[in-house]
Amino acid sequence: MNFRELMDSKYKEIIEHYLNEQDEKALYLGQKFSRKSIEHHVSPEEIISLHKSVMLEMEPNIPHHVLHAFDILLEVMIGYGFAYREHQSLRSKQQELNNEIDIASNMQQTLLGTSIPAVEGLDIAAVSVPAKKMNGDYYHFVQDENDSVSVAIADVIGKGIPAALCMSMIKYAMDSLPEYRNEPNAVLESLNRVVEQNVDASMFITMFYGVYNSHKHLFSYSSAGHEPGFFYNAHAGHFEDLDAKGLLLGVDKKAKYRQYERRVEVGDMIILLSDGVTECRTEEGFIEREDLVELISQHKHLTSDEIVTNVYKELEKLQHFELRDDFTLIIIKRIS
Amino acid sequence: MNFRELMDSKYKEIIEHYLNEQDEKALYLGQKFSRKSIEHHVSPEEIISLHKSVMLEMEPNIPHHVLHAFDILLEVMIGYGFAYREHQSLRSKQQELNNEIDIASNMQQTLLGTSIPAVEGLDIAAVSVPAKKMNGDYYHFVQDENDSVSVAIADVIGKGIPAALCMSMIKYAMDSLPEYRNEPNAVLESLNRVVEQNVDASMFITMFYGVYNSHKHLFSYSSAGHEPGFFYNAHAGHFEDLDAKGLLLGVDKKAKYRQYERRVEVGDMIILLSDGVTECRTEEGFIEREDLVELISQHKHLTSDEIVTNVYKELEKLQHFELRDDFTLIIIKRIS
Amino acid sequence: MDSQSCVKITNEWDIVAARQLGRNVAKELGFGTVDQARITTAISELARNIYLYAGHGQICIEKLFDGGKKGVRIIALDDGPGINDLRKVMEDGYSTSGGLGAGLPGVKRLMDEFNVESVPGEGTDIRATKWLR
Amino acid sequence: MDSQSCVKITNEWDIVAARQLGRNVAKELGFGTVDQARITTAISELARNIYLYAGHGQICIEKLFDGGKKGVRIIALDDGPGINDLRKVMEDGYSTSGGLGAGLPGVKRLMDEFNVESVPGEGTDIRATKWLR
Ligand SMILES: [Mn+2]
Ligand SMILES: [Mn+2]
Ligand SMILES: [Mn+2]
Ligand SMILES: [Mn+2]
Repeated sequence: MNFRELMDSKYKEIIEHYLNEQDEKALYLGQKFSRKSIEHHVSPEEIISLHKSVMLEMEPNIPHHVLHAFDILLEVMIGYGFAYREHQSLRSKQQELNNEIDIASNMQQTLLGTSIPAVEGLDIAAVSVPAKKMNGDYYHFVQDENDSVSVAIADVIGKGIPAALCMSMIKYAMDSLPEYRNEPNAVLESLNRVVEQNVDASMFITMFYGVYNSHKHLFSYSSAGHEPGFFYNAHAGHFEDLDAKGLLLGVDKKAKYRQYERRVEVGDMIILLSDGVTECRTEEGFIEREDLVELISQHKHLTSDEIVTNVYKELEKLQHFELRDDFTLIIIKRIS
Repeated sequence: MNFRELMDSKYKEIIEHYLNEQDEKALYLGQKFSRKSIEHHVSPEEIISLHKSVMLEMEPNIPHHVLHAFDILLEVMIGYGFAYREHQSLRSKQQELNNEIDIASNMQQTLLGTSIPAVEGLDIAAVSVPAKKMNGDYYHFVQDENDSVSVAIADVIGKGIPAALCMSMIKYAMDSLPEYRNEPNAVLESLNRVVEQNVDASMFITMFYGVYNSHKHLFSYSSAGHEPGFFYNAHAGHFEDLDAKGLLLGVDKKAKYRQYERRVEVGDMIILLSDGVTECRTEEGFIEREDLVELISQHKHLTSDEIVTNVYKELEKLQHFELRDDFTLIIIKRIS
Repeated sequence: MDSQSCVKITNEWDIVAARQLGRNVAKELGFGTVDQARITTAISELARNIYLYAGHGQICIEKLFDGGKKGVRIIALDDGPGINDLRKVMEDGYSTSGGLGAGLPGVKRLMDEFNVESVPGEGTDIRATKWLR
Repeated sequence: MDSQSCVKITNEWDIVAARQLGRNVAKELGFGTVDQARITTAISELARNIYLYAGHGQICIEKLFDGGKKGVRIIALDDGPGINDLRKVMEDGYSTSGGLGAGLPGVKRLMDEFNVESVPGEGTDIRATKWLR
């Protein structure tokens, strides 16, 4: 026999048990009954009707005022039943949408996938975690035949599905400009034109593009309004901002970008990030860039992979596992 | 004073009114109360508690069995309160997601946007409506300097966000192969390679690609497993299938496509569509291709724009405004 | 043999009259109290929509006898502004208020059959049926 | 001065004991019947999680006195398998059962403060507080 047929007698039993013993066990059985009735899509107005009929059965002399008043309670509960049915429908819709987004985010990972270059003398690692399921941050490595490593990190202003859609565009645009991959300013200028032309005027993208020449150990880079990275100077033992000026992509199709250079010694680190790392909000307010430097510094003796993982885990916990923005952190460490 | 402070006395009033008159008006007031209490996020267990206290006040001699039994009702209703609170949270999440999808679908429209070519002697129209918010169908026109019109119509197997993401890729891929735009088979072969390489193995795309030479009035076309279009032969006064054989995009990277040709006379029509048009399910089962031909035929004296609009409206209504698949219909009519 | 009676909706208290009519018919046909309340709520929602958005219209209640089956049909008619985007209106969570105002999808879920036709500028015709089980 | 008592959870009836303990404390602190029932439900959910997923653990109930404020804190401890993806577990609609089983997000909404720490393979520590208003 199914629950719906049994529920009347079951409910009556629980009530009788409770009236005899007035103990916690009966209330617990009430909670279990509730779980079951929800599982079987019994709506709250049915519960009221059930309660009324059990009362009438157990107490035939129930004052008729008390009995009739249940009609009003039932009427009020119908409204809750409305909400309750909508809840069930929203829940299945939500699950459908979640499935879709899961598939899309897998696709995105396939489309945007990049592998960490293995270059003699460099220890490279990256972590990129979306705040929602789709990532509006993007990073990409390309290793050329001369062991130059180019690295791009970008952030769409905005999150979720629209940002992800926008990022796919950047990826295709990048795929189709291999000629001047080694000139950061030219890359940004070209991408800027694509974004300006193709993307909704309300969408902007920040991007940092750098090329590491692993023979000369020279890092050249340009930035389109992107969160500045850090440079760890091992000899001096301190962190510096990796400042670079430049307009966001998509604002002005004629934007020009300046190119910067930096020599990298053994033990030095290049740290690239998205603003989701620095704008991590905790109960005590935002994380400051200094706090982040402090956090990285605590782990700087570890491998790049361990550093990015540890920093991510600690910041995730500080935010109670609710990222407010996509989070991307890249470390390039010269080890020999 | 706010609702929460007033609700006790308000509820008591409604109950008293009902007990005196037992009329429908009191029940209606109960419903209005319910609406208000939901608006103010009063949860169902609070309603039970309120009811119990009003009963006790109005009927101090209420049998204690009846009074205590409310404890069980309250316990059961807590479970419904759980669902009710989740409902409120899901609702706002759903709204957020809907907003995101709205933005993304606008972006998609900007990205995939195409304009109908204005060519002497041709009357061209298209309608494309997504089943959900994001369109997994795609169509595109390009008019070249010699007044050749190329037309693409494609359908991702799948709907919603992942399909839309996939379609954006097709669009970028098409943008980067302008050289052989006039050779349908070469276009499909090239796109097939891109899809095979970039897209998840579980995603397939059907595509029809045609080029209308408006000097010779010759229509050449190839198909990658796409729903066959129709050709209306004005002289013979009948519709024929625009058959073309070819493998779906993304299955086999070496797939070859055959190219077909067709002369177009004044009054003839080329009708291209996605399977969302023919697989439109009504209460009496699926629409057959003959039914569709019949429907188009009824309107064939109208402009292309009127035909596609009327056909869409009638099929939409037949399906009670719930499209089960993305719907795309294109008509190219030679008018002189 | 089906019979039908109607209530004109022009002010809020006509909603009560429509509810009363519907409840009487439902009771007469043998619907239980919970279903009576659900049918009445559906009528209330439809009448309220007329009162709020169309200004005036009518609610008709029809008794249905189909072979051995008995049922009640609510017909809500108005010549108000009509509904522009039916697909959107039938979406869950579209209406902004949380509960009863959830509107047509909610009414649809309370009943067994539901049909809406609407012509912008001409009016709306909604029919909802519940069968006695 | 805060005081704390605990109940070991190893079988289903221990859930009842934990509920009873929590209800007594809530009543003693002056919580109304609705809040008593909510606190008890939260305890029930947490105890049930321990019973179902960790096998055994304990529920402690703490009375809180913070300046003029009074409150109750539920502490659920186990050394079970832990929770792998906390972000996912805290998502609405993640749990498959419809209602009470809705799990941690539901408990969080019933209480004023909520914190969960979990180490996969080592166990879970959940703390939830409700203040008397
Ligand atoms: Mn972003
Ligand atoms: Mn960001
Ligand atoms: Mn499709
Ligand atoms: Mn299709």
